[in-house]
Amino acid sequence: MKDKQKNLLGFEKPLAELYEKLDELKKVSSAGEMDMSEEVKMMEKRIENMRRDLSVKLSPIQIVQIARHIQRPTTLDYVALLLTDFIELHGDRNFGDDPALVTGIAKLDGQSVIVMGHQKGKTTKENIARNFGMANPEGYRKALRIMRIAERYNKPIISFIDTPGAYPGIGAEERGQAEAIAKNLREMAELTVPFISIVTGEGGSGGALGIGMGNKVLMLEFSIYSVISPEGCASILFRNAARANEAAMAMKITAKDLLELGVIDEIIKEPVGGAHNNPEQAATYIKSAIIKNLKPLLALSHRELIADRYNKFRKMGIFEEQ
Amino acid sequence: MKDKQKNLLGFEKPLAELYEKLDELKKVSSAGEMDMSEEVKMMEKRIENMRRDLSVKLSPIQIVQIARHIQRPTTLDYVALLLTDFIELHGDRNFGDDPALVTGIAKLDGQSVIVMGHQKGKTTKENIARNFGMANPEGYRKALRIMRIAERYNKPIISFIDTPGAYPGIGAEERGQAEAIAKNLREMAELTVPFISIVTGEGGSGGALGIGMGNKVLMLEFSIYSVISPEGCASILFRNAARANEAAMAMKITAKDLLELGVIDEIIKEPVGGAHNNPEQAATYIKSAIIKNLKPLLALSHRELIADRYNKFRKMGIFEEQ
Amino acid sequence: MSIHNWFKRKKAQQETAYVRERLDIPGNLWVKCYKCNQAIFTKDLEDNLKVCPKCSYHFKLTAAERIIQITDPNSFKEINQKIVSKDFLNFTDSKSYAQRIEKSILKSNLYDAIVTGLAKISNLPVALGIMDFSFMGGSMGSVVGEKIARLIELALEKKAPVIIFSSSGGARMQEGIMSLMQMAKTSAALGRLRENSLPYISVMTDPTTGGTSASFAMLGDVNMAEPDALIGFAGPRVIEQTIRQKLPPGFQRSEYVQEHGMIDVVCDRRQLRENLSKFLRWFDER
Amino acid sequence: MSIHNWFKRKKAQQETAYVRERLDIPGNLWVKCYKCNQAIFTKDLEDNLKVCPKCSYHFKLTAAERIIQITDPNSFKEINQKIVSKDFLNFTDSKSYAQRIEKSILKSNLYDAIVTGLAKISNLPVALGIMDFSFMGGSMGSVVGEKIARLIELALEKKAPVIIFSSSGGARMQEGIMSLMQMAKTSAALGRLRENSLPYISVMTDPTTGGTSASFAMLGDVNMAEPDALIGFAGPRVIEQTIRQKLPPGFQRSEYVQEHGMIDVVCDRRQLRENLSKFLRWFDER
Ligand SMILES: [Zn+2]
Ligand SMILES: [Zn+2]
Repeated sequence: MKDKQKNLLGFEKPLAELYEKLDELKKVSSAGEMDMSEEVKMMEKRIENMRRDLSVKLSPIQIVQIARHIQRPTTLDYVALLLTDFIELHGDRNFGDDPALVTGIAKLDGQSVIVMGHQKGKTTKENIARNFGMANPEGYRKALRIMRIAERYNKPIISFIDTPGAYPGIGAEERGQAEAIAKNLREMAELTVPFISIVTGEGGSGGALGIGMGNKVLMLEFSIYSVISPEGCASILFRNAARANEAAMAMKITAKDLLELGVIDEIIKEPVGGAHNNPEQAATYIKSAIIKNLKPLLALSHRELIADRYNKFRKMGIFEEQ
Repeated sequence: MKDKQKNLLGFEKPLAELYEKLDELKKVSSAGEMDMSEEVKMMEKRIENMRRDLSVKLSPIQIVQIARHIQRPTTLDYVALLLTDFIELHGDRNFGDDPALVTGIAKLDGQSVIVMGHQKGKTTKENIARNFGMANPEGYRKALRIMRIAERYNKPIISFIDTPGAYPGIGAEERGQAEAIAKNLREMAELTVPFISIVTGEGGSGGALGIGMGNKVLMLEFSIYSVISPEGCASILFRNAARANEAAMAMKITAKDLLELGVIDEIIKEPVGGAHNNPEQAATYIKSAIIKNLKPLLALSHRELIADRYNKFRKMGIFEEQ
Repeated sequence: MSIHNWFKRKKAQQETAYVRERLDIPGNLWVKCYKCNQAIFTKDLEDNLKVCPKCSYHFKLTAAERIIQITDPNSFKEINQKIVSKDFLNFTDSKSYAQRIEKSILKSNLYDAIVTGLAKISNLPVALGIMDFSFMGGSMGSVVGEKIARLIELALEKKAPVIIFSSSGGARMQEGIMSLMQMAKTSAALGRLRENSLPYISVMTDPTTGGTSASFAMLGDVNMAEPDALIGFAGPRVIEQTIRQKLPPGFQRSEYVQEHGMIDVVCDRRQLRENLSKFLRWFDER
Repeated sequence: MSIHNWFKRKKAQQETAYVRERLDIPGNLWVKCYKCNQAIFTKDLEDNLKVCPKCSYHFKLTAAERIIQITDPNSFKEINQKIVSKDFLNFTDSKSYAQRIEKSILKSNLYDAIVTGLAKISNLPVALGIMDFSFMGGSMGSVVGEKIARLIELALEKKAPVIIFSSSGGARMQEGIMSLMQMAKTSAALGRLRENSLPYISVMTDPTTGGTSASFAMLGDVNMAEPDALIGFAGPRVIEQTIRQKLPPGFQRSEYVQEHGMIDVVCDRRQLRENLSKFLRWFDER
């Protein structure tokens, strides 16, 4: 509870008071002065209700804050919670091993799968080690190498997307960030195996899409997916990064918006207040969603899988034609 | 002539005197004092005869010297002399462009081909720029990328081999010199197009083999092909690099030896004294050899080409079995 | 004026963008080179394919100019000309996207940031796409993505090689996520082309960055670039802000990118047609 | 003594190399760790899979020891045991190659630097190759190449995954160019395996360098390595001589090589069997 209280976002401040009261009630109760268990329960209910109320009317920029929450479960959290027999595979066999993008083999309910995802940290130190989840070209090339293993051995692929974007650094440019992402897009389109992508936090532009061309693309309720960060968009188009709220609204970056646009296939529910309030619960929801979506794909032939993915992305675009 | 004279190898010193006399005869002749054209012709004949005599009884280490001759024609020399419509293709689409290994498209008598080869320099400056023909991993990866273009568009591949070896540097190790060569070996074995490799100078170990798994492997008369340099072998096995002569003899590294061992398919004749004495002539010999060897390969199916190459290398090895 | 009305009025003007012959350079008789600052007689510049005769600076070309420079005379037949962008997000910054589209169409004499069609180069057929930076900075939205995908699908049908000239700052933000999806769409189409062993030559011109470089522009069997073009994923300003240090000289320029392994041929515009012909012949003949 | 005579005498001794149970460590009751210099009770070291209980230094294993550690009891069936090297170049340095071969066979209780066979790990069938550094430094000549090629061809026939433990200084110079050709031969065989979607796990142990690393050892679907093993193409001394500067700390060691992208899993010997089982199950099951 302490953790949740500490990590309240700005707009969640009304909760702070309730949490404080809850603490008091618990203290009294545990001191044995009187039985407050009913009151504790009621207060917990009130907190949950307020959280629910807050969730319902979240603005896009508030959802951005949840999507970026420092305690938000990461790829390796979900791997541990919803998969078994995981072994991480390292390296692109070219240049390096990118800690910002993890890959490996695992089992999902007995099914051998390939899993990959951007990896953020939960502390500054971890985040520095993970480059804040911003992959370098070697991360995308590792992912491609591992996707080809999946293909060679006919195993489905699951990708978790959670990145502010591909890293914009000198080395990244020199080693071909654009080339690495572009090649992944082309190769993902041609994969002969079922592929499910899940945006779990920040779906940051090409860096997200670089492992995101699933036959099904799912999104957690409070995640975002965008061609540019709201701040970036605001600073370019509105010449003022502080107008990120407007940009977030204008660009349609929430799961709900993207489902309406037909860019994603399904929204995965989150626990009240966001996945970080109950990672286990969130993992359960994700696992069910994967299993449900994977099943029909497993029945498709290699050709059908490629055609399915091609048609999915081929359709995307809105324009007028005379 | 001056050049040839300047670049005489140690064992060619007897030629120096003849060249001097030739120069004198020419001087007298051109001064118009008397007509020495007959004498000039005779002297040229003597020189050629002596060169021929020297060639016949060359020791392995003398052949090593010719193979490494600073004036020996390089890959780009042969490209210019025996191919047309060459466009160099750069880069491995990963990390860099290796000037020590050049690749490109070209035409051979109207046939579209892919060409590649190690590239040495003819001056110290050029050699530094070309890293003395010692490729880094990105060189081998560029070669692989280009071989795949050949395969995609069904064009034959010609590789020119002339390297002391793959570069043994820190960066080369870090970027996976071993991996790059190993992957090339595996992928060359699976190529669906005709592939001819020609050792034109130094065939230095894995660095040579890394682009050398042709359906046919040819060698210029005074080139060498070896698992380790004679100096390296001597310093390890004889603990004395100066005993390179012995090592060169013991390891069987000349074209003649390798033909006997069944490791190469054909020896390409060189002009008297070595290819550097007449690069145009050498190129003509090479061109004929390529055309002759390519013809039957062009009639083979993809499967047959793979099988042909597999069987060729599968057979290599000498052992006893009970 | 709605797009539909605009179409009607437009019809009266001229059918295709590529008939324009005038080079699009400000000034009349003389122009000042952006790089060497010298004055050049406009006629000389045009005769020199809009390459500065003094310092070889490559001025940007319109799609129409490029078509004239590269294709066999009168061989270019435009396809899918009248696909027009739509402001489906009702996106407004200082202006609405709808207004921007209309203004760009009128100003550029184009329908969007790419012109596609079939043409011949040295008598060999090609499916040709040419981006035009003058239309909203060559940004890629649904129309650019759709036209590229259709071009590639037509090439598959006709068994023609594909050449795309890119000149683009990246994705078109006013279309939000949909602009990102064009990266997937165009790359997937190129995947299909590749599976069918049809050649693709990408020619990157100044600038080729963002979502354009991170999709179709980098995926050539052969990647070509004009000299000194800005080519990269992130823009130089974004990188400087991120790493808080100066960028090395030549960073993200064609020659630098070539040294780092991403570009096969950096090619002066004056040799471009010849080199494209050589490549096409190489692919085409046995 | 000719190889043939030797075979006869050998026959009287024992049929297979892998029946040896004693770990091959000098000294009797106590051994000194090469790394931490501490004295270890031999029994403790053996119980700990020849990993120093104090500093986790991994002592080299013989092929026989590795087989016992990795495979299901009595599951290993050796194949192609009696292929023996031949001094076909009449190669003589301080000794003739013929003498070296004979001496190595007698000393190592092996026929050459690799043992190959079929086995089970966690009840799953594998085609297994295990190099032994004690035979001429694990160098690869015709016999090593041939046995690996045959192992892979058998795996193709049996549809079994392949696991090869490498421990080798590289090519066997005494066989000249023929040792180089083994790189081509083994890699080609792995190409065929891959085309048929049969898994290959490479386990690199100390040392894996030269022609061995530049062929089959680097080509795993999964590349594993024991901790702190020397893994590289050129030997550290050659590199130092070439570049005339000191090598960075940890250079060419498993962990360093992993950071540079070439190794999937650096695995302590005590977890090796379990991880191999996990991989085999993952490949084997749907
Ligand atoms: Zn100028
Ligand atoms: Zn120890």
